[in-house]
Amino acid sequence: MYMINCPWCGTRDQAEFVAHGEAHIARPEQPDALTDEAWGDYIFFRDNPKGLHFERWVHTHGCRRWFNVARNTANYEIYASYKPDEAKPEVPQT
Amino acid sequence: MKNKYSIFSLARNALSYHQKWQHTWRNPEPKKHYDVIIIGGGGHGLATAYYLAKECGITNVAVLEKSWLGGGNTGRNTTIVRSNYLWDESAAIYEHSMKLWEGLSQDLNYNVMYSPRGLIHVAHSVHDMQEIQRRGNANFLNGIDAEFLTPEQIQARVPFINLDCRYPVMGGILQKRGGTARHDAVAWGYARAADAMGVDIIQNCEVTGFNISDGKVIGVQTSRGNIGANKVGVVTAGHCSVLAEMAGFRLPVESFPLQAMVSEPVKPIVDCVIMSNGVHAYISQSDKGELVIGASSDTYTSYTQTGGFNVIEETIGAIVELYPAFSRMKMLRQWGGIVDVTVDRSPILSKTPVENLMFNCGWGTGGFKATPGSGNVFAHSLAKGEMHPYAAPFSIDRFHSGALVDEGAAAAVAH
Amino acid sequence: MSATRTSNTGQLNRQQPLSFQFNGQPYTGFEGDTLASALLANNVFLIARSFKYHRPRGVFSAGSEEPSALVQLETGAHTLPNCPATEIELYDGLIAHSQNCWPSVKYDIGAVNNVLSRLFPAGFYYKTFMWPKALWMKYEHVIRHSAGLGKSPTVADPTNYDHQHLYCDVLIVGGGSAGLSAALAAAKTGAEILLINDQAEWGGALLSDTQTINDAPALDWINHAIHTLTEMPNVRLLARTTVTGYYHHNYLIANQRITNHLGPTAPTDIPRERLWKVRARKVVLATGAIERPLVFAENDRPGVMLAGAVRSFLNRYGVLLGQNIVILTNNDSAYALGIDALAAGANVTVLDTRTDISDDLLALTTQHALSIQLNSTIIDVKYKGTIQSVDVAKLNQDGSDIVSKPETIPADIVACSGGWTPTLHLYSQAGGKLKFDPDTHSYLPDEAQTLAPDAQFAGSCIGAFALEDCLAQGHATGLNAAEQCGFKTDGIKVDALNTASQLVCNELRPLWVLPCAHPIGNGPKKHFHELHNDSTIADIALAERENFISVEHLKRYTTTGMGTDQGKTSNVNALNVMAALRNKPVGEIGTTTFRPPFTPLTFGAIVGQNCGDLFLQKRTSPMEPWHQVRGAQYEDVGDWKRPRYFPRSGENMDEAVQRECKATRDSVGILDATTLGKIDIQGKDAAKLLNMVYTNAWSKLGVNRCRYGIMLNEHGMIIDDGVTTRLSENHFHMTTTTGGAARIFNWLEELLQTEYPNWEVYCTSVTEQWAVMAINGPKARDLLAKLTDADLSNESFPFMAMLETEVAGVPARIYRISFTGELAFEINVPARYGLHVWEAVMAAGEQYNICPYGTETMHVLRAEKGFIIVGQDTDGSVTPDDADMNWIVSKVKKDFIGKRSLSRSHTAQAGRKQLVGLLAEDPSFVLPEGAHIVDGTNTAPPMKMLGHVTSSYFSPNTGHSIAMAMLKDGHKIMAKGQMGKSLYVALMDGSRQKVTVTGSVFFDKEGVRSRG
Amino acid sequence: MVKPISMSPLSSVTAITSVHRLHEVSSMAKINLRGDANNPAFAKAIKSALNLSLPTEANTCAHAQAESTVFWLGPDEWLVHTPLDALQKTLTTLRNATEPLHAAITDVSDYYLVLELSGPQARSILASGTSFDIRTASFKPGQCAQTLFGHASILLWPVDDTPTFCIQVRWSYAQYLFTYLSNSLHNAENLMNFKA
Ligand SMILES: Cc1cc2nc3c(=O)[nH]c(=O)nc-3n(C[C@H](O)[C@H](O)[C@H](O)COP(=O)(O)OP(=O)(O)OC[C@H]3O[C@@H](n4cnc5c(N)ncnc54)[C@H](O)[C@@H]3O)c2cc1C
Ligand SMILES: NC(=O)c1ccc[n+]([C@@H]2O[C@H](COP(=O)([O-])OP(=O)(O)OC[C@H]3O[C@@H](n4cnc5c(N)ncnc54)[C@H](O)[C@@H]3O)[C@@H](O)[C@H]2O)c1
Ligand SMILES: Cc1cc2nc3c(=O)[nH]c(=O)nc-3n(C[C@H](O)[C@H](O)[C@H](O)COP(=O)(O)O)c2cc1C
Ligand SMILES: [Zn+2]
Repeated sequence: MYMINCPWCGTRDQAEFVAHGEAHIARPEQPDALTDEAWGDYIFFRDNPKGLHFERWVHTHGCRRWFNVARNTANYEIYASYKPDEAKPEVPQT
Repeated sequence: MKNKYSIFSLARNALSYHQKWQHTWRNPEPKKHYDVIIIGGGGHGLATAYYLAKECGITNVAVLEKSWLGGGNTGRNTTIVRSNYLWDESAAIYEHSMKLWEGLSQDLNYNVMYSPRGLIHVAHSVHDMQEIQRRGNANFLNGIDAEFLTPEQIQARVPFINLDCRYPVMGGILQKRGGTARHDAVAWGYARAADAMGVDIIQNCEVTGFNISDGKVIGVQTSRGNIGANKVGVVTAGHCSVLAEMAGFRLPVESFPLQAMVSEPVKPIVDCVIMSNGVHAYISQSDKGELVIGASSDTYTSYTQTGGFNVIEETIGAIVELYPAFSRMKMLRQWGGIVDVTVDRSPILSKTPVENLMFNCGWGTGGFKATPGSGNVFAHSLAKGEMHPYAAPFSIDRFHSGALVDEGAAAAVAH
Repeated sequence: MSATRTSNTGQLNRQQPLSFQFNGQPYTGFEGDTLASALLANNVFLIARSFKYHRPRGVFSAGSEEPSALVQLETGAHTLPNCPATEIELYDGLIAHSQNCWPSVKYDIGAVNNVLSRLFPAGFYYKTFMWPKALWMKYEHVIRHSAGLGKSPTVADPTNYDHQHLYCDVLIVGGGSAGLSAALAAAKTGAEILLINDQAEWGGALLSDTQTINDAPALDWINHAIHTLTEMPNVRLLARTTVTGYYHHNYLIANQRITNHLGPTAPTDIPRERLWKVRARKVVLATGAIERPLVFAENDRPGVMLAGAVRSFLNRYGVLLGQNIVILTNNDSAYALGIDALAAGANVTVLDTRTDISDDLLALTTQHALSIQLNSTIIDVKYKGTIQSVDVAKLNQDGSDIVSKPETIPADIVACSGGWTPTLHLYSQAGGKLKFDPDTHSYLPDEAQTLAPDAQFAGSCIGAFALEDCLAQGHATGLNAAEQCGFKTDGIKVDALNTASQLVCNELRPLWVLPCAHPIGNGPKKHFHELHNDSTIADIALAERENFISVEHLKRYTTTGMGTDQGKTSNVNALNVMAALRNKPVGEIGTTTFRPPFTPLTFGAIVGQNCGDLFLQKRTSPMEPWHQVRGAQYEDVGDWKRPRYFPRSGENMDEAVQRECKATRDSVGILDATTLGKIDIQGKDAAKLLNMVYTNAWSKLGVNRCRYGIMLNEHGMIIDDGVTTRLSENHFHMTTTTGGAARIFNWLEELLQTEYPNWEVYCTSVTEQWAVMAINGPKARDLLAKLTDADLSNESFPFMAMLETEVAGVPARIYRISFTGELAFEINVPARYGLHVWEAVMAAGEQYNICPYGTETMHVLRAEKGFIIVGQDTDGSVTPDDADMNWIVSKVKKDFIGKRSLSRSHTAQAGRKQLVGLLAEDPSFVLPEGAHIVDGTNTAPPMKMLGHVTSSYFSPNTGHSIAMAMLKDGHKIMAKGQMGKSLYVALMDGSRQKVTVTGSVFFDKEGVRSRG
Repeated sequence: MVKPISMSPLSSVTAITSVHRLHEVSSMAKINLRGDANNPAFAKAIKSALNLSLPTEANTCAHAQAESTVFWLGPDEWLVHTPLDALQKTLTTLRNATEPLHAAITDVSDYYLVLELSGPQARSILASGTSFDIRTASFKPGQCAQTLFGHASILLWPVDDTPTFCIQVRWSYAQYLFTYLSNSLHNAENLMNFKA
């Protein structure tokens, strides 16, 4: 069970949050302009790194805000959480 | 040829205090080049090698395992075996697998303890009932055994079940040929049999990269040096995305922690496998006596082989809700695996953007049962350079064309 | 063998005798005894039968590491299998039984396994039972019945459990000398301290010792420490509490046994066990050390024990276990037992495997006249119901063989010590790496590990075996932990503590497996390194021989360390043996993975209160009291309990539903529709949001007008549907399915927060704000008119419009929408008035024979109209076109969620499975839902399936059965007819029902009734 | 016509002992308020309507006149508690004040119910179901927190040092929450009297 820092509410138990996969994927402006391949990549293909991962969480049982977390999937480190409109933070190289 | 295993060889060896048994598999040094390299020494990888040697006549094969063979999900799953899947494509490959299970101990000369003691899916809602009806009917028409049970029939089989739990039991579906098999024995049996036919099983050999030339794979880089190959099959389950990244592409897969646990060993009390999607509890009892219980996965990806205690709480909560008598039982050990989950909950058996490089992954939370079938069709696919008909529907292309085999959807949508 | 109660040792309350039963025999013990000590004091040494060979087994340890003396505690609903007798605090009336034996622990039929044991080496079952194939299930049956240990309870647990979350600054695990000392120091800084100890008494190993602190008995110091800590408001002490799991981010699970020690008569109005979920800023581990056994021939006999345990029984529990105690050791610590046992009046012989001992130790033995034999080992234990004697011989130079003729020494107890293993399970569970330390011959935290768990150590768990060091380390670590939490530590006074000199595990001879008259494993004598699962040194050798050399393979092949004790006394020896066989330093072969729990954890405690009524909330609507009185039968929809039908006396579901269906279409019916998800959407981009999430267009919807919509996921598949109403230009009220409520609401937020943060829209869930009742049927308007002054005429309140008014004196919104095809009104009122208005409607409806109906009737009525239910007629693989709903997909909108996926090559293909209506040839036959459609090609499986029945009912309003189905190329067939081809629904009894494909609207095809 | 009767699932349940009280508190009207706190016009509008500055610090609440309280729920979301009879007036005032700003004002009076828990073991009773850190030092009157209790999302705030807490929960979870808390209440009391 992680302790997760909601950028708004502060640090809370993981029980209050739900994870939602890779962050920083913008929905294409013009889906119709994409090939099947490009569209399929957008909806289904994901980074699934062993190590540093930027992913989305939502504070479901708190402020209900979505935010991003930089986490290491190979251990239990959480480097940072940040708001959706913020850029990826600098994190230690692993 | 190795010692053949039987009651006679056991008795004979007993006389010499078992001093004469041979290695179950060798510890070969990697050769410079193989016809086929299989990456991943789990059940699927080992089975692939075995069938390559046995059915395709290709014995210049290496299985490269980064750690100890069978230590991935093969060594940490709840060992449930069944073939009663909904879609024709799934039913075909899982039933192919089931047929192989039925003769596997004899085929491998290794007792994998495949135990068709019956598997019951319990339905807790109108929606569950519709789901099992549809699936059971489909199984029947596909020639797969299916039997519907009333709550009373379930109670007769599982006397201590609480039919009147939070989601009252409305019925169930039984696959009599479903059951369990001994996970470790599956890995060891395939390894032994493959090794006997000349396959090199190389443990502690981690693949760290691919050698690709002109879009064709020509070998792999490993912690024990470069090894050349004509063809490479990647069967690394939870780590498939890591390997794909090495080869320069992505997969429609995410790796989640999935946990399981065992109770202390007790005398026989659960004589079949009982699965409940409604309250989310899966339980069976091993031959050693532990209750083997499967949990659900966490919502975040992880490669740590552990998961959150909250998931354990939910799982045991469901077990106690459904079997109140187990409240005084104790959890002996909990652990986790890394499951490679696709969007449609169906596997990927596929060619890739790199020529001669095929992937077999995405089995997620349910691929143990597929071990023989998956290995078998993947071996044929590698040998031929074309996907076996049972494998063809599971190509990566489906995520672009939309031809999903959506085993997850039926249960996952709104009421 | 004869154990005796001492008169002057132990911390028992001899004023309080307790009677108990073991295997039906009555015995007595004292308050302060464990079941193990009380049995031993009564000379009961044979406690259990072993797992595989059914060998007689007794008590091996005095603590939670016990591998062997497992009993079935109590009977019936209170029974608990596999309880270590060493952990059971004795209480009056206790009843326990031996396990894994029949007919009795003395005469156990299963013991034939021992005779045949040569046939059962590790992994024997993998090599046999394969022929004849058909017999495996029979063999397996036998294997299953001889395996297992205790028996599971078979009736519900009469006790209860609960949870407590706790945050603290410093958690100290272990209440021995190191833990207490750490707590005393850390507490003084003002930090919030949680000190946890798994035993009832504080003091740990000190309780079994004769040590002094500041020249007074150590017990005085313990009492003083506990007294001091209890008085401090910033300290919480939890005894009888085991930290079972150490998870990441300093999350620890601890299980407190509140009433276990009282047995079945404990009060039932408090939890039997309580699970603590602790978040600690800093964790101090002071978990002590576990004595490591020596492995010698026949070392599993009842009466062979750990030396520290024998000492513990003497000094703590007042039992001198035998008259002739033979101690076998490879280090100094076991001599303390020798001295204490001599003083208590036993004959003691120390067999030391070392060739040499220190002068100090030698002087001490002379001083106490302790008889010792150096360079010696036991090569056999003679056992006839009790230990009779041991055979002793001299070792060769490297200890691998014996060099002398055996000498027989009378013995009734054999106490062995192979040194001590620091208890680092918790640390390892949390991801801490261990490294073999050649100085202490034990595994210690690997200091080179980066990102190690945030824990610190004190005492013997980090290899400090002298009391003096434990106290000093505790103090330093406690302060350090508090300081790291930000508390000031300067000026905190150190109480100077002095301790007497002590025999600790010094100068150990690294030899744990001792030879016997024949090569180990190659003769009749067994060397058990693992008592729980009956695993022997020969098994390890076999594993090595067969190439199961990875420690993980070794574990799984021999089942070493997989028992209830998880190998606390055996793992290190097993690793050592494997290392030796492989000619590798033990540090190089690694350890197996440590996993929670530290000791087995009760399921009930894991669950706490979250079962029964509290397993999952049962959500109900404000009208629930009415439904209950009317005997509603319920359907679970998500976590809601919805009335499924309202049977009149004697009616079954079918009858009730047929009646409800008729009554509604004939006059008027009422449905509680509160559970539908409701979302209030406001902002100038509200319509834009709807345009994005629905397939149809929303910009032009008039104010107070309603529209039906379906939602797709990005894969193009239908995920939800509902009616949304425009309340004002920038204000909408959306409804979703019951099951979709939370999901859709969260999804809208997701889109707004992550994709379209600049859109000006706010969504607020209002599901429970509104109680909703849908009145349906030709008399609906007449009925409603009795309760409101509003103009309900078709002109001023047309179909698909909304009206804000009062109903039964309550402000209400009425939506004129219909899921039945009838004239219908959905009345929404604030939840608090739901019951009031419902009752008012029922009263007003009496004159129209108003009929309350549930979800089942709703399903039939909508099927008569061919309306889909998302999740029943669709399954996540159905596009709008598949569902014959192209009419609702905007052709002009540039984009909406899921749109792009509809044109993917496979999704756009012709001939997909599509929604149709089906009529059975026999109009009275209701096709089973879930049955599949086949053509006539094959008459028996395997049969090619063309689709399946999604919804199927007997429709009372059409007078025949109706069905909806997904059918391959269904729309073409619907349009062009079956063109002479017969279609069937295949049934599982092997028969088939011929069917005709039709449109999916069966009733009021023109759709006039809802608009009337 | 009969006067409308108002009901809640907690209308008829309480757990009251000599030292602890758990009961529904007389229902306040509740208004969900959304808007951009960084927009001075919005802040000003709210200030004029409610006569207070919106709490912009996370996990805090502010009191206005006439027993009204405003709870911080998120960076652009608040909850206003106001006496029932002031509901319509407050809704109208808020709507008028925020027009034409981007804001949303939604009546959620019946969406939630509020339980009050009071007595010496109140913290431990709460700790039976929530992972939120409710230690005295960190959680005082003037603060509030949205968190999870068992399976129920709640809004929790300390009222006084008895200690007393209020717990707001969705209507359909109220029965569940009440049962859970009253079980815990009885456990806590019985444990107080239990000497091992
Ligand atoms: C807790 C749990 C319960 C489950 N329960 C069931 C069940 O009841 N029934 C069922 O059918 N399925 C179940 N499954 C799923 C099932 O275990 C898996 O689908 C199946 O075992 C996968 O087998 P595999 O051989 O593909 O993968 P694995 O056994 O995981 O083998 C992959 C191997 O690849 C190796 N590897 C990874 N990277 C590299 C590299 N770079 N170089 C070399 N080697 C590498 C790994 O070390 C590993 O040994 C469960 C899974 C889990 C985790
Ligand atoms: N003679 C020797 O060689 C030798 C060897 C080892 C220890 N000792 C003696 O033992 C004592 C060591 O003191 P110490 O404080 O390090 O250890 P300890 O054994 O005295 O105390 C450890 C305590 O931690 C508890 N504990 C262990 N795991 C736990 C868990 N998961 N949850 C809750 N409680 C748990 C144990 O029950 C025990 O009470 C000293 O007196 C030392 O001299 C002597
Ligand atoms: C079907 C099955 C049964 C198991 N039974 C036991 C058992 O009886 N005792 C035990 O200690 N572990 C048991 N385990 C768990 C293993 O010890 C181990 O935790 C698991 O294989 C994962 O490996 P790891 O913990 O080394 O990562 C079992 C595992 C499986 C898959
Ligand atoms: Zn938050």
